[in-house]
Amino acid sequence: MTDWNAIGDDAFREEVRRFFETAYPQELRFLPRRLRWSECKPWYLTLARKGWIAPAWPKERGGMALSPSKQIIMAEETERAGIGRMPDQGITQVGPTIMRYGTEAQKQKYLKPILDGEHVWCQGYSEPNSGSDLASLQTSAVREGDVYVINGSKIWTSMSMDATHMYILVRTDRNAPKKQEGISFMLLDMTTPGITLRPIRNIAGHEEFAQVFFDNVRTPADSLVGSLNQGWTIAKALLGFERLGIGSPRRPRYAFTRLEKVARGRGLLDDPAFADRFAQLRLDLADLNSLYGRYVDQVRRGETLGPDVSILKIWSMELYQRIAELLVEAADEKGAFEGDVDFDDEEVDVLAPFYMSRPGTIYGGSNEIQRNIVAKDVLRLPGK
Amino acid sequence: MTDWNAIGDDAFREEVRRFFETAYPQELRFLPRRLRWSECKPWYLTLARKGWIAPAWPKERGGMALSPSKQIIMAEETERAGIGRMPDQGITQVGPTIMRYGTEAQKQKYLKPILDGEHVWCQGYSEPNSGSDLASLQTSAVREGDVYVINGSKIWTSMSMDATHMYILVRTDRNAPKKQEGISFMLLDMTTPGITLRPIRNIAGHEEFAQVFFDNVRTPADSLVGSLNQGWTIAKALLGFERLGIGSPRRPRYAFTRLEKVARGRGLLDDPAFADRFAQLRLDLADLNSLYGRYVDQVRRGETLGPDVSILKIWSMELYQRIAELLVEAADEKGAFEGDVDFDDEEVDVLAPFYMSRPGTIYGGSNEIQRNIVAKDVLRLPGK
Amino acid sequence: MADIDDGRTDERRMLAASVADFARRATDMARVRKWRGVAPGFDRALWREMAALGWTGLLLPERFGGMALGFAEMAEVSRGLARVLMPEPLVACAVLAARALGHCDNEALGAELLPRIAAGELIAALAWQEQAGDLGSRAPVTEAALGSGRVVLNGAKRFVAGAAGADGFIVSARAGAGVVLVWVPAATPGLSVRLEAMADGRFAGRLELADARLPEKHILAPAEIAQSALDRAVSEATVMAAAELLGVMSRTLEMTLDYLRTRVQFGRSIGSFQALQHRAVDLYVQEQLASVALADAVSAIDDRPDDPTTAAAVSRAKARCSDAGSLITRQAIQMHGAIGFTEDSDVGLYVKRALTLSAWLGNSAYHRRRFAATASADAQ
Amino acid sequence: MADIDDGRTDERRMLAASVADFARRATDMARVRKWRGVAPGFDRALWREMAALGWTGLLLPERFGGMALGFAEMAEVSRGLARVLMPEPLVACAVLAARALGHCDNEALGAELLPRIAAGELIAALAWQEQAGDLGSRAPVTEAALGSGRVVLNGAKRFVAGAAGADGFIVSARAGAGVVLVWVPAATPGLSVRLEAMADGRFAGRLELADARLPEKHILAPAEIAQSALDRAVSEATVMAAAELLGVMSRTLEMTLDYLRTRVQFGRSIGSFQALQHRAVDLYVQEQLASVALADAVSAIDDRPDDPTTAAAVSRAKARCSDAGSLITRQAIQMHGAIGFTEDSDVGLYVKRALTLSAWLGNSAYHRRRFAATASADAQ
Repeated sequence: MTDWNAIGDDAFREEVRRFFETAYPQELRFLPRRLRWSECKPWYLTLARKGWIAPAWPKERGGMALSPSKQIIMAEETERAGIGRMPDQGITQVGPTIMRYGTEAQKQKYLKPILDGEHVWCQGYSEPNSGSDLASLQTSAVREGDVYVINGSKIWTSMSMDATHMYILVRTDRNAPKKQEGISFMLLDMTTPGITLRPIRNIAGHEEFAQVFFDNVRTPADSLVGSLNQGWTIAKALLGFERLGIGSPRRPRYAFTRLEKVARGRGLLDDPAFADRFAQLRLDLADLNSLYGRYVDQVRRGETLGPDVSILKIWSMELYQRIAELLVEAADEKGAFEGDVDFDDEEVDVLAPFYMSRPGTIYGGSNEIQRNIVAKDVLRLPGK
Repeated sequence: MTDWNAIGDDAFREEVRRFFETAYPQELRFLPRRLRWSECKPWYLTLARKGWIAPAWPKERGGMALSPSKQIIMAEETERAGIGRMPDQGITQVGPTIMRYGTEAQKQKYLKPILDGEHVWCQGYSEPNSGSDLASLQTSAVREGDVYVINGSKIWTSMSMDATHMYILVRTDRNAPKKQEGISFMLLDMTTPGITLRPIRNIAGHEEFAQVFFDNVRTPADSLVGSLNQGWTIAKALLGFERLGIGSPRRPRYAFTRLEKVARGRGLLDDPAFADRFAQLRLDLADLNSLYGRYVDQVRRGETLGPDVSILKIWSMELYQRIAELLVEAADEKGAFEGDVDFDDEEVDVLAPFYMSRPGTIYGGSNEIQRNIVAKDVLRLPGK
Repeated sequence: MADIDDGRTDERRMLAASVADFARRATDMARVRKWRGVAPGFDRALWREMAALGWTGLLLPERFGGMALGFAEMAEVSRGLARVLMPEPLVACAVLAARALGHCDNEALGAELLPRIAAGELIAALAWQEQAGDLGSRAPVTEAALGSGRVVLNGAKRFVAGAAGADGFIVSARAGAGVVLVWVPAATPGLSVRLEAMADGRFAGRLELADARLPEKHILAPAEIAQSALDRAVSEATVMAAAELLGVMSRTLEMTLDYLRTRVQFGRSIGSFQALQHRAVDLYVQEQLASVALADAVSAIDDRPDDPTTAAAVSRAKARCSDAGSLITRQAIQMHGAIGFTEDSDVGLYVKRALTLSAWLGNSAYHRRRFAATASADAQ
Repeated sequence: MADIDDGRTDERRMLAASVADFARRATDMARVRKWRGVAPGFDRALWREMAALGWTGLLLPERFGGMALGFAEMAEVSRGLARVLMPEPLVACAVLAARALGHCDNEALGAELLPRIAAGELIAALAWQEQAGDLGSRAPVTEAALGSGRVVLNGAKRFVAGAAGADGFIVSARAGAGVVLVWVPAATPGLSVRLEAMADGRFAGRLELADARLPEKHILAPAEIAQSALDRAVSEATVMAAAELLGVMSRTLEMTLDYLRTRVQFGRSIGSFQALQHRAVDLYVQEQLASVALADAVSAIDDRPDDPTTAAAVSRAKARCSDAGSLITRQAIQMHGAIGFTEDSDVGLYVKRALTLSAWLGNSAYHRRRFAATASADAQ
């Protein structure tokens, strides 16, 4: 088993880059949407066979045990090669959670199938009546003998149509003094009877989400991860890294390259009024890169991300929208055209970034919630 | 006595314009600051002698009894001629209040001296600890025999150095169930013993305000206007018209003419990037003109202004600031120069609009308060 | 939420009420969704109902079966129908095309076509644009060869609004040094029409003209008249597109305010959160500015169409309405949260309509430039 | 409010702490106010104290009595002193002028002047700008006539920072097709200096040179060297001005947050109002962006001064710091309410310092243009 950490950073980067360039399919590079499991499964298995599917996992669990700085290199090269985002919640969310909070039996049962691409995980957090106010969730799990019986509904579960399993927050104590205290974290097989899915199309017409209904879903008592009613603590620990992921410059940068294409195609860079606004966005993007780099450095040094990482999500996702909006404007009449549009031999889907930049300010804690967090936990402004 | 309303609008406008053009001193036109009483008293008396000092007052009180539409004509011509704002609170605020709520004795005592320029009034509303939250004011008036004894302090009283009298809100009942209910409206002679003034310089270095201290100031019981503890109602009635005044395009337009001068002097109108931002401000200003016109039409038709007039203040004063900020930018290095700056033979005080546009979003109810009002009383958004 | 009292006449208020009444009766979001992406994108039967109410001929002279009303009235109809996203292409046909026809000097052809437009029997579309971002009338690449009693057209036109259901097109073409307008029935050999899908589910027409031959009497107007007819019709339709944007943004703001009042999170309605309240106020400010800017533009084209200040007023209205419409609809998604991002939510339909209307007949950047070029110092 | 952990070295943190300590001991707002509008605008005795700490020679080689440190360290000093609005013209003299001198090739004059700068005995100022908005070094109107062992200067210079207390000026002038830099002691006959008052109470120098004669050995550098010395010194001082802006905005944000926490209205501290909270967060975001942009620019001029990407990094930092500094100080007035609008409030002093620093060495519009011109596609 190779000790990847023993290799120098540059040599490691070189090897990763070469592999990504040759092994990843050209037609799946730089897509503006998330990949379906059927599209990306071959690549998932390629990585798994190479032993590269879980960079952060320890070796004894089948991971690469990469140092933080080498994990960043892999992430950077993944972006650079335009590799689409796979259903990676098993690797990034569930696996680490089970390793930290799970029983030995859970580790045996769940970790290997994640590496092998047999289990695909989705997240069951949001509910129709608890969007921003996640802790108010109502989906309940009641113990009956050796099972929990789950009733309720989850919504906005991305890619749930492809998932075999769901990690889910459920209410296990309605009488807890604080609503955060009555929540548990469970693991659920999506084939359990009583689970139904209603796909939800997004504004761009893609089936991105589903609402998932639970009607007396009986799941074994060992579905519980950690202690009963400890679920909120587990969920919170996962959030910082999620925000770093959402705050990556990847999506704004991709929208910017489209903007640049359209601007060139239409000769707008010679228009100083346009060029001035274009320059401001380029500058905003460069600053985002630097801000992201600062947080990545923190991870690289092995430090924990504080609540201030929320500003990365705020800036990144609002910049994404601003770029997408100038793109629409730059296209003039073609800014209202659906699908790929021709600009001087470049095909650009003008509206895709406009649509796809919308949820970034809503999900993962809306930007309003992020501002509340920063005001309270970073700026120490009073609650009342 | 001329019946001004009998004259046609155009003829009236013609007469007003001619008079303003000949009678108002050239050197006092279009000044970026408020006039001191010593500067504008001659003009005040000129208007008074002509019988034009109180356009809205009834004839029997020495006013012109102008129809709303003719009042607007006078205001428009005042702006057009660049006539400075005089200490007009006696005419616009105190006089109408006394006519509506005062006793016959108060009318006899106070109205004529306003017309004659003998009494100059200032407003005593804000206090050091009640800025946005006006109703929390603490300056108290306690009845002792036939006088009220006033203790406390008022601040941000504009032009109080020139004032002979102050209309003041005081707390007369500390035990009222709502803080708005224990407030009274009084009239005060500024020469009463126990009143001291501390002038306050503003950010531009001008003595615009003062803090006024009241140390056992004994004022006759007939200083009270209206009923005891009815002061809040009286004060509220004065607010709508004040907001229309603050929301007038006059100040943003004046800042814009300076911006245009500097832009021409520096050849910036040939720079499309600058021209684009300049065009946006011009467009914003044109829309402000139209919005103002809509409210003026309402007044012209004799209707009362609703809480939505707050949006005029919001837009006007924030536009004023945006224009002032582009002016600073347009001047490059000269944007940091104090006082008149030379631009290709045009002298422009670049920083005056920057400084003078600051308080417009703070006084008369800060723009934050205006947004609260619109959210609640116009958009009917819930309080909690 | 009450509009500022804007001093509209009672007649206009009554017209607005009858438009609202018709909209409620004749359409709903299910019908809007049904026609999305399906040619022609609207309902010919309903079009005739609208004609019967006088709206397709609202601006036409009485001798052609019209109502001879002005843009103040047309704005009420456009705005009211836009509030419910009525898919019928009223502005494209009854304003842009009908006005272009009406401004031409071919009395015979006008007398033949305009009464049929007023009656709802004929749907015409104006085909003059060739390049994105260029609304000029002066130098089309499309060519008209004249001679032997006929005119032969060669070239291409793009972004033709209402093309999907059009029975014929008014086509601009270069003839020598000037520009002519020619009436081209949809079935003319040599004319082909492709439809390009737009965000709002409607279509932009892409016309190819390959030796399309028309009799000489199909020439609607020669050089100077053609050009000014085009410019004026485009200007008028631009103001009506702004009116549609106002309808779209007002309805979206209402929906959003309703949602803010009713959606509960953290134990209180989200409309009680100050950050959202203040943002809602800023949207309201923009809507009111759009409303006054539109009112100015409407009086300009009604009362002083030839005045040099009219172009500035038109551009000011389209710039403001495009910006405000885009902002309000985008913020509506944000304030509705995840639900606003779903295909099922009506919010998305309003967002997409605003996208199309903003881009049509010049977006805000285009009109800001045009405003700067046409506004004189006193027009401030 | 804690800064994001930015991975600074312990040495830099210690330097920052000692700067803060000196600032606390050596100055306060009363002293800042005292020097406003009063030439020279600062205290020569305190200047020598700063020299004794090594700051006036921080960037100079050890052989000239300097500390031979880099811009990472100079940024700590500039930022720390800017936090308390220290009036001494450190960046103008110890960066802009000293670096211009240092980049020149007149070793003899350098060896004479630079040790005196390091020792705090000599204050020099760079006089190269002639027009507002033009920071170029290429084509000054000021002329240098060379011959007979001397150089004669004629022309005018503006916006000379630190001119009020300067013992001499480094003046750029056209000599034939090139540019020379000449050392002009303040007492040189033919040189007159007028002071123009700036918002922050400091002065911009306006120099007139009428047949000012200097010995030939006062020529600091000929053509190519002079131009690159100028460009580089200006670039370095620009980054240090950005560092000063960061100090100004950070302190202003702290003051504002303190005020929000303590000022009570409507029975609660105003910092509990969500609209103000969210605005404060947006200011914090801008401050953090300024901080990372500055860090990039500092490493660029420290580690790769000749790299083509350095110019873009410099302009990015100055553009962001100018914009963020202006926004944060303006919003500080608004959030402080009426009190922030008084002359007595310290907020105004910070606003005015931000005004001056933003306008100095290119405002944000200037640097946005320059960034666009110099940023390559991969520099994103």
